[in-house]
Amino acid sequence: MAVRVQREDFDPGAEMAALTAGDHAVGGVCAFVGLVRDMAGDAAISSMTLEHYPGMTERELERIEAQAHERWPLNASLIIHRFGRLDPGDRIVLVVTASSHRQAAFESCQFLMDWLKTKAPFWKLEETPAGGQWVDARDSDDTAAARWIDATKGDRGS
Amino acid sequence: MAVRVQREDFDPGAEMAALTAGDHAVGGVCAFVGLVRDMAGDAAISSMTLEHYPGMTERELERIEAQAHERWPLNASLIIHRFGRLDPGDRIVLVVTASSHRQAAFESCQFLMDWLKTKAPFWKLEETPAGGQWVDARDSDDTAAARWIDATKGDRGS
Amino acid sequence: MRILYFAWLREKVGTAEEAVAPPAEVATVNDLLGWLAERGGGFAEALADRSLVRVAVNQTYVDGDHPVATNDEVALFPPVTGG
Amino acid sequence: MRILYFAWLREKVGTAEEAVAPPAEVATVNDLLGWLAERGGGFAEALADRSLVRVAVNQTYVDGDHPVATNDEVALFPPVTGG
Repeated sequence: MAVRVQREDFDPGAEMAALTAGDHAVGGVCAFVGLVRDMAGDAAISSMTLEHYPGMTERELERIEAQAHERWPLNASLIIHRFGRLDPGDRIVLVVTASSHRQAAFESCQFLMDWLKTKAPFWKLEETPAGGQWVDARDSDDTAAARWIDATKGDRGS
Repeated sequence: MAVRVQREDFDPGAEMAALTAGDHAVGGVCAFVGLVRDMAGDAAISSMTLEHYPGMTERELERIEAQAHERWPLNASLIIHRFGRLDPGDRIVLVVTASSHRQAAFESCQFLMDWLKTKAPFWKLEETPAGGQWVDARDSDDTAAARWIDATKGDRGS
Repeated sequence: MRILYFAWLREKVGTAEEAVAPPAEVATVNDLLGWLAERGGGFAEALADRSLVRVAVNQTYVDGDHPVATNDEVALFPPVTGG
Repeated sequence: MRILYFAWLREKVGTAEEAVAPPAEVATVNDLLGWLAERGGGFAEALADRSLVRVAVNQTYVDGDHPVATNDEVALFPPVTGG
């Protein structure tokens, strides 16, 4: 388990390889990379600035990560989230999960992204032609996160 | 869309970056890497040999990939599957999907892995202390693939 | 008590952080938000719609009826939008 | 007609590929499997449990009642185990 909140970019391939190096019980690694898009609805985005709450942000990510390990049989996991100014195409977030079972890797990675979107203290300010706009939280993210509340424990069978 | 069936290893990070380079409409990239495990049930695995059906294997992977693009709004996708002799810890398969929507990226990546496991002509021969053992197809893989048959179209909402 | 403001809440109130000493009757998060809003101006505006204000006390999410104490770090921020 | 064998089917029949010229009454995949099994030995053993035999004609999965023709490439293999 590891959480990193940083201004610097990261290398998804190197992180994935390092996470499972030497552990030959791992059968599947799932990774998700979030990127800065150049459009938000109809507005062109020239850049984005990510603000966070140093201290609490790391704590929340660690808490969410621990929940994923309780829920799925994971060999390893990693969350990296950047802050500061980012341009379209830049990497924002990396979540990696490793398990002997592929469904556990997929589901826990999706769980981590869904919860991160609704619980981790980050706020996006998008630069548009109309000026800086704070991104509104989306109902669809709440819905995506909520489905894990009632869902039965992760499928450990495959 | 791209499919590669090859003996050589691949670099997941480089493939993920190349797949979305210059496309700033992509908001999320999901990747799955399958690795050779050193145990199968109670048996230690010293190596594995993957056999395939040159021609048909590529066709089946392309067919499955085209289905994913019909079903989810994908900007790009990639399937790489190795054949030949592999050792524990070696990479076997890479599936990458890129979309403006993270659920589409997650679901289509999982769909591709599930269908690949049940439809793509590959066969695994595991070297164990008891000799070479052809791996049996698993009911859990059929179950995982079958859920996509009845499922409604991919969630395009997030 | 230390108060932190993030994102547009910070912009509206015009400060990222301040030390406050509310009167003894400010016992809960809701009391504190009401007391801060009474300052008017950017504070009243930032806290007008409580449904848009998330609160953490000592870096943990809490509800409006959570108690606040002298040495607490209280953070006020909008719904999060990371990932 | 070209027949390809994969994985343990290949090992049991002892060949990866062969050219065959079945009689005219061999019209379907099931007919062909029956005709091959009549050779006995490894062929009979490999094809004994049809539930374990997948068939592709010209690189497309087919069922047992699919027709087979002189120029077809017919592949016989066990359930797949990639990924």
